[in-house]
Amino acid sequence: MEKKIYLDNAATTRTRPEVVDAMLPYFTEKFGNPSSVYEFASQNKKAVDEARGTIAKALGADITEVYFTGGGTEADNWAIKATAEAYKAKGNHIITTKIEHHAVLHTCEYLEKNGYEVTYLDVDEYGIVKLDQLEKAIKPTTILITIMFANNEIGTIQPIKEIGEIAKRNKILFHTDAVQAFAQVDINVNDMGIDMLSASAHKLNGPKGIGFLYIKKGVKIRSLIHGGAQERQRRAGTENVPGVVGFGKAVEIAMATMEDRAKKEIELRDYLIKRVLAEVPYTRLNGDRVKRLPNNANFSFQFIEGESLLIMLDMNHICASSGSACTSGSLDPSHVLLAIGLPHEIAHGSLRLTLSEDNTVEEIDYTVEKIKEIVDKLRKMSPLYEDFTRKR
Amino acid sequence: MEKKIYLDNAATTRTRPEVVDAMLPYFTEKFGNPSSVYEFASQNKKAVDEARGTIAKALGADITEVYFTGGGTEADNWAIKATAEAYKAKGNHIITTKIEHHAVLHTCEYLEKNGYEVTYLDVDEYGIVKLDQLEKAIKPTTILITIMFANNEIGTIQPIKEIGEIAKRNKILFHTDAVQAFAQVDINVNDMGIDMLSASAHKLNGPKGIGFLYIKKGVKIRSLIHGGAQERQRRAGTENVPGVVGFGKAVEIAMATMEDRAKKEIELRDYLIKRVLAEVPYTRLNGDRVKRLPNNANFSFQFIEGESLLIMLDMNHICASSGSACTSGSLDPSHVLLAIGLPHEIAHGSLRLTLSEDNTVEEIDYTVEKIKEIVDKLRKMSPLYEDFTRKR
Amino acid sequence: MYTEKVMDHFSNPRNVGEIENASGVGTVGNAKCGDIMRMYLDIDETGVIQDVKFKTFGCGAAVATSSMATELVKGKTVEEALKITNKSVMEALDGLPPVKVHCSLLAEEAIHAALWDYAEKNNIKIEGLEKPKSDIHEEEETIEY
Amino acid sequence: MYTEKVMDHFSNPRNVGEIENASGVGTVGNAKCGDIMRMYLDIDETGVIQDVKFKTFGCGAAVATSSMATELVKGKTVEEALKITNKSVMEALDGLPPVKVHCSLLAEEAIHAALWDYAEKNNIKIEGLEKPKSDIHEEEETIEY
Ligand SMILES: Cc1ncc(COP(=O)(O)O)c(C=O)c1O
Ligand SMILES: Cc1ncc(COP(=O)(O)O)c(C=O)c1O
Repeated sequence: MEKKIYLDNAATTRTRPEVVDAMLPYFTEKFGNPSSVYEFASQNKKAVDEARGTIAKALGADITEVYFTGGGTEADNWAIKATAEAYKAKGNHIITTKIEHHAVLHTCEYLEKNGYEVTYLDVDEYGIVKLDQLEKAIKPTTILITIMFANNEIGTIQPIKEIGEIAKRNKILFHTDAVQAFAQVDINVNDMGIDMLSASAHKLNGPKGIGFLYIKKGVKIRSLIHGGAQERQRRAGTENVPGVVGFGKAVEIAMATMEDRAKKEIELRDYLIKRVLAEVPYTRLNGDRVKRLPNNANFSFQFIEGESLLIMLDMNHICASSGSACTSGSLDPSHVLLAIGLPHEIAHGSLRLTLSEDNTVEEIDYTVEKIKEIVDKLRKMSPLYEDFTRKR
Repeated sequence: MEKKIYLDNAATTRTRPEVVDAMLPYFTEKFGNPSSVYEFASQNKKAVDEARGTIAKALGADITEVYFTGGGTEADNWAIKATAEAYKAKGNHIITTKIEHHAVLHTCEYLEKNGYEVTYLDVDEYGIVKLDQLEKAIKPTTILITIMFANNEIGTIQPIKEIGEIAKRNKILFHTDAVQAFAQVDINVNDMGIDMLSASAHKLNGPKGIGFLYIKKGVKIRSLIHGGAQERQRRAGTENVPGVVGFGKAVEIAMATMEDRAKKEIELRDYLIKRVLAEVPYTRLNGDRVKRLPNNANFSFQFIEGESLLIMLDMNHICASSGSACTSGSLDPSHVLLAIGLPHEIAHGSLRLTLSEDNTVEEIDYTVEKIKEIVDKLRKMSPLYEDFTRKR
Repeated sequence: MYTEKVMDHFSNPRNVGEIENASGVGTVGNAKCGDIMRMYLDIDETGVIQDVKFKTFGCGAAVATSSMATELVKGKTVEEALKITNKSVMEALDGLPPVKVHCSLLAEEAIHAALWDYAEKNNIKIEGLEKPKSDIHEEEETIEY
Repeated sequence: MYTEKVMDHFSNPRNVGEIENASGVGTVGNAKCGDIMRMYLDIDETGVIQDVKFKTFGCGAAVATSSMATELVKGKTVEEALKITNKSVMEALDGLPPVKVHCSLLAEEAIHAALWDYAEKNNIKIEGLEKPKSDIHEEEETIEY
């Protein structure tokens, strides 16, 4: 295969070689079960707790507040379902937004089928939650506010601290899906009033299949996965030691490089945005210009359809995404783009490019040229463009 | 550290170097998200489905019937909770046994708190379910029978085919926790009338943090983890590609070597059992002499306590287990040993040795010598032994 | 995901374009579903389809099925063209992924819609052709850039 | 899991054994919980503990606390021995894991039980010593091998 240009870091990231190196001994050498009593295995318990400590530090949390899961989705499911169950006596109302990841949305829909009431908050045209709407949505029966830290499609960062304050003032638990934000932007769970937070290693150059849920001390929440006494009896199942160790290493590196990385990514991202908007007509940038993830650019190209665009980019060895990865193949346009007010035909023509610090200006230049060519080609075959030019 | 003797393969196993080699490219090279449309990622989808095919073949199942999970515990939770939910209209009664792994037992207890009725079947002194009791336990409201394939502590293998027939005759779903049995003994889901089956990679020289649930075509069961459309919309979350690939490789090897391996393990196991029973007085073998996993030996040494024995073995670089790994540290004696009728004091003095094909006769000889020494030492400090000798 | 044939027709679509004063033009699908196909037919006095062009807004499968459909109708009589089903389009492409089957339906409908337009313009009735139901049934509001 | 001190006392327990015609013997704990401690005291006429031995059925912590307890009482007067608490045993061992704290309680109780036996045998009353409640409260049925 020719050299590819990977611009889909919101879907998943390359596991860093240093991370793999850190994991390797735990497969074939230090392979013991951390729950075993013998010395050979107890070193693994130590390794798991070291990773836990690294993650706790990255959040400004205590080491006892971090619980490993099988990924971001499980963490979201856990936070929402188990809170719903634990606080049933208090109420049955949950507040979330229309732009959450499906891990949150479908979990909420599941709860709706089981007697819970869910309010899906609107967002403004930039994808930001309206705080006054949030305040108004709160009822005596509200037991949970779950609002994502940063959106996976358009990169918009929510006013988490303000949401945390509203939650605290109203004595409601606040969970945030930080799968896209953790170790990318500054997070301090205490300063921000976060009671629960989900994250996933493979979004930050760690391995797939490992995530965590931060649960503030004192928050009573049930288990989602019952069984052995692992994770302080809150999440059963033999610990994924290599995964945990890899996660720890990835966080260690991501936190150490966060500032420089963000700076580099923002520069490249802004260059990309500037060129695309200037050189491709009938194009808009989705999401907020400033309150957005350092590596996210999301465009809508009028008159063309996203999948065609993606395949043609792929034929030019450029990896990109339209909606979120796990829903491509579905026929519905992105719920996030609809929520920020895009009409269907324009939502269908969207492209998400999510950078990493490894991308170069040359790659961006090449990508922009290809986008221009392809958009032009697709518009020439588009009946919508034909209608538009006729009307003019 | 000096060379260790690892005799705790029921707790977890060493990941095979070939398995790690198979996984490695999926961390740093082929790291794409299988749900992405571009070629670079779709090769990962293929890799995942190849592993799925290997596993399906090992079960005599169809490739569309295998769903990856974050481990054996998640698979058990999924099978039981989601069946309970899906068949709520039909009934609320579940049948299981007293000797299940906590992943099953605690899930059943959770359901009991939520309006379900659970029958915990007794087992005989060898740990085998009484089929007439099973038949008698069935009610019009019974929706699920969940009985483990082989026990993790005493290694007893259940009459799965007979149980499957009873389930089928009564039109009740049958789930089996095969975490200890999969790829160790012959399994054919169709011949055995199994509707759902759980397994976990790290028990068969695969990586930790990956498992699967087999779900027979046509079995309606809900999701446990909601979100993206992965695993045919039944289990959300970005696929753990390296984990899945490693699982596939581990199964491929385990199936190819099963017969030889079992033969070797049984020989070594029987040698171990024979020596221990002959050379350590007041000792019994727990579990069935014949219907047992090839690699499992479980002894009770009267008058002594298991943890002390384990620590002293550990001081001699022998890794072993008393109850199951994830409950050591708890003060209760093994529920399995109590269920086969052992009194508490004897259940407390149990030792599980689970072999692998890598163990040698020399290791077993050394271990037997050490067991003799340690049991002797501990008995000399035991007030129970003092009482016993005085009484004689 | 796609067969080689689909990829070929997607990357080098045949008969893209418009026909001035076409004998029949049909547009089916809608932006909401993400697929719009427009087919132009040039039909001579003997009822033979002399030329065909298309424009498509849609996924890879939509483009490929449109392209293949134009190849299949070209040179056919109206009656023969009518017999082209979504199955024949799919088969000619060596198959489509299950989620994309609807695209081939759209191609069939696009042919029918263009033929219907031709019949209406010429005030004739084509045996077995019904008024196509699919069409852009709602104009989406446009937004400002 | 265990401190070095615990591991030391576990692997080389001090004062294991029995004392023939001991001044006092106490047995506490029960097999159900997995811990039984028996302590033998040899106390001279002046009330000084001249010798002490123990036997323990139990986990590493149980053995280590028993051993440490014997070291702490040896040479002490009855009154001094009475002041030895589970906390002093734990401290002397540099701590115990939370799930094992109950073992140190057992050690304290074993001393008390042995002293109680001594007091009963000699028909004296030891100020501050209450009849220990813990004991083997049920004989488990034995099974055949
Ligand atoms: C915002 C957000 N939440 C949750 C998830 C789910 O994480 P995972 O796929 O690791 O389970 C993702 C990514 O897929 C995400 O972007
Ligand atoms: C019989 C049995 N079931 C379930 C499990 C749970 O598997 P895991 O720890 O991989 O979640 C185990 C092992 O821990 C087991 O032995």
